[in-house]
This record gives sequence, structure tokens and C-alpha cells, in this order.
Amino acid sequence: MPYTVSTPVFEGPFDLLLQLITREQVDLWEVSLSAIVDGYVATLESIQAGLDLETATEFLLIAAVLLEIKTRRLLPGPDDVELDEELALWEERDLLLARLLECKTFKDAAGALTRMMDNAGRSYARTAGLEERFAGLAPDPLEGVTAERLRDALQLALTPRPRPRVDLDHVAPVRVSVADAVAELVEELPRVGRITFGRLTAALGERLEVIVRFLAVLELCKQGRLEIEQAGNFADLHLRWIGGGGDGGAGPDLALEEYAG
Amino acid sequence: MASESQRAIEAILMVADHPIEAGLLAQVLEVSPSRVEELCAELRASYEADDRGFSIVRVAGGYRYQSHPDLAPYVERFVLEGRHARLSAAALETLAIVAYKQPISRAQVSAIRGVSADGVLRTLEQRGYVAEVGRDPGPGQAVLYGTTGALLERLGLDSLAQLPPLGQFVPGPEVVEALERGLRADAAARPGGSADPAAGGDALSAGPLDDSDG
Amino acid sequence: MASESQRAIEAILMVADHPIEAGLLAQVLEVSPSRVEELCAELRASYEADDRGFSIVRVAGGYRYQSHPDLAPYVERFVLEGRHARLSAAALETLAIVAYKQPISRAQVSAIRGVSADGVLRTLEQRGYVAEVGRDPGPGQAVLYGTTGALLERLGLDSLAQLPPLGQFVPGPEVVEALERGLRADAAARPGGSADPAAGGDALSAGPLDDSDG
Repeated sequence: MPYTVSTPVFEGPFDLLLQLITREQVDLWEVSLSAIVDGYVATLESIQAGLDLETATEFLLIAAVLLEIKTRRLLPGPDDVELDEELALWEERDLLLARLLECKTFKDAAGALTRMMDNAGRSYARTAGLEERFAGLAPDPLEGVTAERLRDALQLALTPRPRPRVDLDHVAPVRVSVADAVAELVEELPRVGRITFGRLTAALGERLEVIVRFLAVLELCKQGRLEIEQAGNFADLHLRWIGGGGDGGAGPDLALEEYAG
Repeated sequence: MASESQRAIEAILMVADHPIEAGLLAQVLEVSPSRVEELCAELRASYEADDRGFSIVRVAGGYRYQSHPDLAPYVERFVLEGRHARLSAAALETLAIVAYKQPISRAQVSAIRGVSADGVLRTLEQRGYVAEVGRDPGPGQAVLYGTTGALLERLGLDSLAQLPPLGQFVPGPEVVEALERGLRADAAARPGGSADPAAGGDALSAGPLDDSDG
Repeated sequence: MASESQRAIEAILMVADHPIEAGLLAQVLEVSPSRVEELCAELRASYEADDRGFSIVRVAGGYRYQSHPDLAPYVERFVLEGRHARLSAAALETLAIVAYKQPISRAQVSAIRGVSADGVLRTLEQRGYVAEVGRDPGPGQAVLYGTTGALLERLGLDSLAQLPPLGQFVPGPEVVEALERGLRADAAARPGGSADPAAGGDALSAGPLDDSDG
């Protein structure tokens, strides 16, 4: 099966899916389940450097929908499927379809803009401005400008633009990457030795930040640098640093207090 | 022979550094704006008839001189650095979304593209093609973005109304079908499931597509 | 009918913002400098025969288009009624950066502002508030800009040392926003200021040559 997702111009999950379905002309459901998963994983890895959490979750969501649709197909009979679930599935699917169509629409619109720019770009505008003999006529543009206003303008130019207030939208992009969180944990955890996940994330306001921490914890666990224990379902996770860096046994309580403070 | 008004328009546009609105030319010439439009059209035609290396065009709501597209190779040799840098595919898609859906928030752009739009929007803002045009009145007061006159100039358009209607780009039935096929859960095999293959049509009309050229 | 070389000269001079030497035109057109001089003389004669509102003239060792002296009254009215009245917020920021950080190169100004400063610097230079004050000794020998005596005079200062010192602290976002709003309001108050969201970019930085990244 000529099936590859390692295209150089990849632009996010919708783009990938569009390519898979339209450009590649494959019937997604003829492709093996593992090929889809491998494809996503390979893509995720290839763009890891610039991957933000939002894109990653979008990938997961789409992968999940695809896998669910696919499993449905593999499972026998409708009897064991709740009607609500069935409807929810169709809803998901329709939503995905609508979003794909929207994405495709703007891709094509972008193509039209490109052609317009290419055409317009062959002409260059005259921007010469006033000849010297008229320069004296123009009203003084510094009218009303004081030295103080000049200073204020500089302050403004030198100050980083204010971040827009938090978009309450739940999809508001939070700019924390898993890699950053891993780096933070590698610095923090050897110091504290043991800590519960609840405590580790107590100070974080955004749910996404907590999720990023969680992904980072899983990553470190996978790397064998961290042990996770959980007493029971929904109990807090106990984390213990076991690899590299600080000595996890020496005075963890003291360090923990320090962290909590 | 050129009329006094035509000559005055030529002289004024020659010293302008941005497109000049017909209204301002009309004020200076003491004629009506529609007369200015006629005069500019006549000038344009006469340059064309004389096979000049330049033209008068109407972009971003005003008139300006520009070089004839034929002569781009010479002009580009002269400007060397190639002023018209190309935008990335991501930037163009984002630009298309902002152009057709403005005013639009960052989060809404991200939602349509499925990837964060922060970096791309910043680039477009730096290029001067996109600017903050207001705040969402709702909670959070998200910054709303729109396109600028500089974008119109770059596209060679007089106004946003000249953008081709978005409906023109809505994928045709073959694509919709291909996408539907791709996403089909084979529910047809199961009685009781919503097996209607036309369900995708609902999705289309219920989707956030908007034909308005905003 | 105009020859290809004539058309190319027309196109190049139309987009140039300073006089272009015959030698440079000759190089681009791959003809001799004396041929360029002939071609320019022919163009000039044909504009005169057609009674155009502009002409090609030779100034400062190069050729350029300029408005016909006959039409000076119209150009003067255009200048007086036009939108050259006040500096945009972008221009003011650029001027402030040059004033406080001089000598400074164009690229450094752009880096601080986050957008190309070319057009704004050219305007400030034309107004006589900013001038070339030297060359960077490093590779590339970038032109370095500084402010002029005319600016000091205009601000009522004896020397640059009298510029108000910068605050010790970086203002908080509310202050910055308030300042920004203030500056925007000023910019919007200019005649011809763009209330249209489609033309939301600031007039100066939204110039059509803004695509040059430097």
C-alpha cells in the first residue's frame, strides 16, 4: 500500500487528513489500523520541534475519531451499540467532515489569493513622494509633538506588546510545550524527590498546563527516570524521581516543603 | 491632447507615495469624483494606446502609478532584492481566512485551520497585511483581526468586494463524496444506524461555512 | 510606438524613489550610457508632444520623473489638502527610536519596531528630521541615521542631552495599552485616516513597498 504521511508541506491535522483522503486517493478504511497510527506517530515525531499542545490534541482527537469509526466497523452487529453512542459518532463524523470541507475551502481561496498576488506582484508601485520644491508646503507633521511624547513613543516601541487578555474560549492557545514541561520537571523533581501530582500542579491555573505536566510525567516515566504509584482509581499519583540528577533519598521532606512554599 | 484636469492628475499622482482617493483628487481639481474616475480611465487608455511602460491603476480605494507587468524582469533587476517576497502556504491560508471572515479572533482562525495561528498572524501583522481592528464585545474581549489597505495593494484590488466570492471555493460534489467515503463508518451494513449517505450534506450546510464576502 | 528599452526606462524610473544614473540604466538594459541618454531625451520629447503633466528630468546626475512645473498650483493644493498633516503612530515611534538610539541603522530600527522601517525613515528624511550621519564600520557598511538640528529646533531643545530620560521601569500592559490607544486615536484623527477596517494598517507602514523584508 503506497501510504505515506511524511509529506514536506504538512500543515496540521486537517491538512494531513485532507491529503490522506483526497490527494492520496486512498480509502482510509482499506488502510490497516496500525498504518494509521504509525502515520500519526511518524508525523507527530517529524514536527515535534514546532508542535504545540493544541495541534497535538487536535491530532489525538482526529486519530481517536478515526479509530473509533474503524473499530465500529470491525465490531459485529449493532446490538451491542448504544443508540446515543451511535448518534454521537455520526455527529463527530459530520463535524469532522464539515471542518475538513471548511479547511479545503480556505485552502482553495488561498490559492486564488496567491494567483492574484503573483499577477499584482509583477507591477511595482510608484512611491517617490513629494519633490523638494513642494516639501516646505506640507504642514509640519510634528505639530503638537513634544519631547515627552517622543519619549512615550519610545517606551511604547521598546515594550513588548501586551498579551491579549486570556481568551475565555476553551480552545485558547496556551503556549506551553511538553518538551518545556519535561525540562522543568527534570530540574524540579531531583530536588524534591517525591511529590504527588496534585501538589506538583497545584499552582497551575490552566487545565491545559496541567495536562502538559501530565504528559511530561508520562514521558519521564517512559524514559525510566520517574516512578508513578497510584493507590486506587482516581487516587492522587505519587511521583518518585529515580534517574539522573539529584539524590532522591536525601531529605525529600525538607525539599518538598521548600517546593510547596 | 491632454486636458488640464488630466495633466493635473498626472502631476499629483507623480508626487504621491500611496494610492490617492478619487475624492481628494476631485477636491483639488474642483470636479466630481465620478469625473475623476473618467479622467483616470482615459489616461489609462491613452498610456495603453501609447504602449507606455507604466499605468494608472485603482487599488485600495485610490489611484496610483505602477510599472507595467510586462517589464517586471527589468524592474526586478533594478530592485535586486526582490521586493515581493512570497508568503508561506500557512500564511496564505490564514490570510484567506481573515480576509473572508473578518473581523475574526485568533482562536477562531486557529479553530478553522486546526493549528495554532499565533505565529502566522504575527508574521502577517508584521508584513502589514493584517491588523487589529477591534475587540470582541463578549467576555474575554478577544482581539479581532482584519485585513489592511496594504493587502489590497498587494493583491491589486480596489476593495474587499472584489475578492472572488467564497462560495466559489466550496469543494465540489466529487470532493465532498471523496471525503464522505473516507470517513464512512460503514454503518450502512447495520440497521438502525444513521446510514443515510446524505448525512454529509447536512454537515455541510450546518457547518461554519459562510459565503458572505465579509 | 515605444521601444522595449524605452518602456523599460519608463518602468524603472516610475518605481525609483531617487534619480537613477544613466550608467545604472545602461547596465540593466544592456545598452551604452549614451544610448540611455538618447532614449531619455526621446521620451521627454514625446511627453512634451503629448502634453503630459509630467516629465523626465536629469537631476543630481540621474534621471527621474517629476511633475510638470505648469501644474505646481494643483500639486500645492494637493499637498495642503492632502493627508500629509501629521505623523502616524508608526512614524512617531520610528522617530523616537532614532532620537534616543542614534546612530542607528535601518535594520536596527526595523528590529525594534518589528516591522520594516524603510518607508517611514524615507518620509522622516524627506521632512528633514532624520539624516544619514555615517556608515557602520562593520561588514555591509549599513547607513546610520541620526536626528537633525531641525528636529531639536522643532522640539524646542538645545541638545539631545535634553531629551527626557526614559522611565526606570517598563510600563505595565494597562499603561502601554492606554498609550497605544492614545497614539492610535491621533493617527486615526488624521484626515483621510482609515476608519475603514479594510484599511486598518497605519498609512505610513502600509506602503506598497512594504514587502521588502529589509
